[in-house]
Amino acid sequence: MLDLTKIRADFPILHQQVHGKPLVYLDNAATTQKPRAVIDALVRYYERDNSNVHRGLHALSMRATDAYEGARARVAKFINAADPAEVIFTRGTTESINVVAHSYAARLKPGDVILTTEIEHHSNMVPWQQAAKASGATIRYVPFLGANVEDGLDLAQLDALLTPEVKVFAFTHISNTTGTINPATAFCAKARARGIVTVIDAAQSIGHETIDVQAIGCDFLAFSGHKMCAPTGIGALYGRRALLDTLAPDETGGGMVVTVDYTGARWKPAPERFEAGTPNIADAIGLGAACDYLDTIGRPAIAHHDAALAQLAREKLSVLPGIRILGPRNGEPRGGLVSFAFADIHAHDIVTFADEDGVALRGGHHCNQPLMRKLGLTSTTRASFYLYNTEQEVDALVASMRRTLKFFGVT
Amino acid sequence: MLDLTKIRADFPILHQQVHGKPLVYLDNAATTQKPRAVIDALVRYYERDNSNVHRGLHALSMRATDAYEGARARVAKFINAADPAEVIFTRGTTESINVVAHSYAARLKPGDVILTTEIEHHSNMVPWQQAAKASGATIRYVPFLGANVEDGLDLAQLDALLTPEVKVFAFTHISNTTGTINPATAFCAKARARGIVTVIDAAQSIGHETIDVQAIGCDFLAFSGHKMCAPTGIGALYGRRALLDTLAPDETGGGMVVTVDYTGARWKPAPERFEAGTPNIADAIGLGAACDYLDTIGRPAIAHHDAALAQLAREKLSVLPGIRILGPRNGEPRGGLVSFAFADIHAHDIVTFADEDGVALRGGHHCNQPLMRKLGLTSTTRASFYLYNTEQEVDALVASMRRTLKFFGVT
Amino acid sequence: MSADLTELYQQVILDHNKRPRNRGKLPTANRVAHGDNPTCGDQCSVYLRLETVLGQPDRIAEISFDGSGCAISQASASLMTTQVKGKTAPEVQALYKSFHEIVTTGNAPEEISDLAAFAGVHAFPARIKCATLGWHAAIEALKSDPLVTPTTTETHHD
Amino acid sequence: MSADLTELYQQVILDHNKRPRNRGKLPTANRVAHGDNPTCGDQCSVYLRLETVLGQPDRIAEISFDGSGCAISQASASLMTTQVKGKTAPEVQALYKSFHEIVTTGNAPEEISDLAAFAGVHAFPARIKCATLGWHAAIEALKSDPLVTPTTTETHHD
Ligand SMILES: Cc1ncc(COP(=O)(O)O)c(C=O)c1O
Ligand SMILES: Cc1ncc(COP(=O)(O)O)c(C=O)c1O
Repeated sequence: MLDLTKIRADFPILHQQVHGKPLVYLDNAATTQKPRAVIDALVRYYERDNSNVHRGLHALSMRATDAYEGARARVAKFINAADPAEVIFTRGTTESINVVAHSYAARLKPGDVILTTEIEHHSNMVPWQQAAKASGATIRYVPFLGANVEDGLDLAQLDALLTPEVKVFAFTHISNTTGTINPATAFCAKARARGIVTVIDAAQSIGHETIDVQAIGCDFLAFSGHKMCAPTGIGALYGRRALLDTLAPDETGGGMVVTVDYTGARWKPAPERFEAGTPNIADAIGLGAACDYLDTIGRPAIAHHDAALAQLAREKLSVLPGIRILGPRNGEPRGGLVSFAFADIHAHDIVTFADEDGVALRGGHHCNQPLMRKLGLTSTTRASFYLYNTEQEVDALVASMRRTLKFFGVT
Repeated sequence: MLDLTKIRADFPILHQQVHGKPLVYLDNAATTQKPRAVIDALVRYYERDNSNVHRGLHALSMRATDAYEGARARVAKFINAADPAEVIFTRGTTESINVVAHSYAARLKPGDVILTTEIEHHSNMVPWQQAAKASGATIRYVPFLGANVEDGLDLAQLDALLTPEVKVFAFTHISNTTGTINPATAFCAKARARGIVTVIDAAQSIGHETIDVQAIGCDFLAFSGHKMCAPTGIGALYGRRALLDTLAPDETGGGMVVTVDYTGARWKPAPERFEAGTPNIADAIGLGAACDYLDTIGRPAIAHHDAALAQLAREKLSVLPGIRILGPRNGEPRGGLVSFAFADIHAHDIVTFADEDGVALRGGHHCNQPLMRKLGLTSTTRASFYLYNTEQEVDALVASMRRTLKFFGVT
Repeated sequence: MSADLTELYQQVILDHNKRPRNRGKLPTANRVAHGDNPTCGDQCSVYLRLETVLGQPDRIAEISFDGSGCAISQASASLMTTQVKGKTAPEVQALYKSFHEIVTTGNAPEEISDLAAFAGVHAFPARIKCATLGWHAAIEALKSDPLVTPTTTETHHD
Repeated sequence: MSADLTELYQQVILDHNKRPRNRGKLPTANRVAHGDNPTCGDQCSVYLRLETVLGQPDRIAEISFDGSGCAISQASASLMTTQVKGKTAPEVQALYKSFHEIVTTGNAPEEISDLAAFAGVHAFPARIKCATLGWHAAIEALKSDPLVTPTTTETHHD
């Protein structure tokens, strides 16, 4: 059980009113709020240690380097990577996936297949479409089951789709649109048995549940700090060491080269090879502080809390007239979010009315246009929960929905 | 004239001791320190407005979007871009240059020439080498004049090198290794007359002097926030609108697409086209605050101050036994830094001794290995100045050099 | 409900949202354009039959719209069709200019009282794109060749 | 001058830096390796003549180094050459292990007092790479084929 009073006190932003109502922040799948400890880590860095890293021998530079590399080790521990060098700092999930996709674009050939799924975020779909285009490879999608994705991906199809031509299998851990949880460990086992490289989009799982890359058995894992209490502008790509050192870097420049002359350059090994230029030092340190914060609270408890609130919301929303709820059924495992649509009221009107009640929701296609189209929807409303949300906030959500339905004459 | 007492009070980090001596921070070409106003902008954002941008309709999201797009407009004004859409937020100079170089890699052909110079930072050299490799184009370098680069680039050669095959001319505004100032406006005029695209590496000028992209007449300009009082992890690529909308995006994913289906996607126009995924919202806002800060102090005064300190340092250092100083001669225009080498003492020993005196310097190849090699050096020591540095700090630098020379028996 | 919200969701808007005018494909159309709002996935297609006088495009003889979106975008497209029918392209442009003024400033000139219902949008800047989606599509349709071409109305400065 | 700094720049180090032993190319070398420290541009080449006994590599008969770098790296390479001469590859490895221990912890076992001059490095973690550059090159050279191949000693965990 989480101590919500204590946790809420850690987040300065929560204690404000919006349109005269207490803020009920239920847009956590888009980005999470930041605890005091993370904000303080940034301030401390800029007030005491700020300096460029790696190439410096003076006191500040050594402190900054230690803090930056310490953050890398901290993130490695957070996901149980075997080696800190397997953690590459990026701007976030999207950049992490682009780094892998660009590298594979350079080595895939016509005839090769990139496998992904129909429920991916644009950030784990468009980069692979581009990689396919650049290399001549083909892209295939694992379809989903059930009109509202109730049954997740079609696992029978998955087996049939994992043919010898498949070189990369990229899939989301938890869908940001449906809350569907993919069995990542099982997927990776299937792929590994066939020598297929796995890339997991962990944007929606990293902040909630314990992620152990060695137990999952993935080759790459991408995530964003801003979805796990860390600052914006920082995230990571985990890659297995043996693979990382074979990949060509995406960006080049200072800091990632061993030697340069006027004709060419030689790359350092990972992680430097993938971190051209001055890195986002302060926010990497902030990400380390976020790992500390989440592990102090305890990720199993957070995962349980977030999923329980989503369950509760799903249950309470499901009785509203004309509602269509995506993803797992009442009582079935789901990520900490619930996404729904009303027949006659558009998500944007819902979100605008909810905002008037202080309730922050997201409405739209959630960067998942193809899925929306397949579901016959243009948009949904999404409520997503995090460690500081309460059952009362679920009630505020439902009450706001009722008020809006009433205004639009839906009963 | 800058009010140094007031300015120094704005920078919390300066008021500390290192090894029992007051910190004398002269590593500003690597990264600059942050004023209270910038740190506060970050804290305020995370404590009040933090939310994801663009796709949200609730109060926090609208505030975050306004602040983020406001920062873009502020940066556009800072460099006098014609349109905020010409400012793309990146991690920094290195990423900005990679974005342009990757785009041109896709359109250059064998026979085309990329022209750059012998004094570039690795970040404005290796990406172009890679673009040449990928496209089959050739890379050429404008050579420098004088054994210590005293006379800057060989302008006669430049004219000869600007042949019809040249498609891109990428050059640094101010060298981070020699302090050489390139006549950017004249270079751009020459290139424009021949229909050549210009890319300026403004990493070392952006924080010091007034940059007006329209007056300079460049097509692209790259810079880092962390070298101009802003947070780490943010920078920008300026691009002329007419060119930007013809360039292919480097990274793809959420936020930069108009429509996506399972077969492909269509891109938004600039700037979104080049900003896949959740951007570095907080640090972009921090960059806006840094623009405000620098413009409140006044860039002409800052440029004058930094160059004057570098002049003074050059003058006082030049009498030390066995010293070799790179770049412009005593009294000639130079950027706010001075880089030097002693015959018998390696830069790393110098920097380690200076650190004992509280003086933070940089020693090494300054991401400019080919230039070092051509100069017959492996490394230099660099002192670089900014608006909070004082004449007394120049004296502390010189005194520290004298102590080190004495220790090593050089007299 | 706050005054801003009541002002945004006026009766006339709710009415057009519930009972949209001129909705559906126009079989006789000789111009069409399609608009997307990528921020929210809203879509709007506008179909026109443009009269020709002496071989030159003249007035909008018939118009319809189709698509999906929020109450604001649907009502705006519906109301737009009633307002532009019978007008020439320059007249539609002029009317859009006034409409844009209304949704961005909240001030409606007296002579175009029908569109004044959208004055409440100005307090919700993120919704301006919703209110202008149908208009953008109509203007694109007027500019389009008699051949059907898809287009986007995503612009970055309104 | 602080105690740490005096400890780092000991007399023996300054002496080796000023008057390096076994410096220059070795004309009789049958093994060579080259090390870079990309962080600072330091370079060190090590040349060996490795004796062969019954067709197997045996002891280092001759050794020299060449390159440029800070006092720590130059003195360390110089001292290294004097210490490894006459030793077999496993003996050099063992000695390097002790040396690495000394520069990372500051504790020197009594029996290798000559290398103890580098104990002061441990207070300057950023300089450990300087102190080990020559050693890395020597170990690479021992592992190398009789054919000359360039290499790098940049490793990320020392
Ligand atoms: C001239 C020059 N160009 C490019 C860079 C690279 O900037 P960043 O490391 O912020 O990407 C630097 C700074 O290191 C520089 O001085
Ligand atoms: C499942 C999923 N993948 C990828 C992303 C992209 O993350 P970011 O925008 O931080 O790069 C998101 C979040 O928007 C997401 O929910």
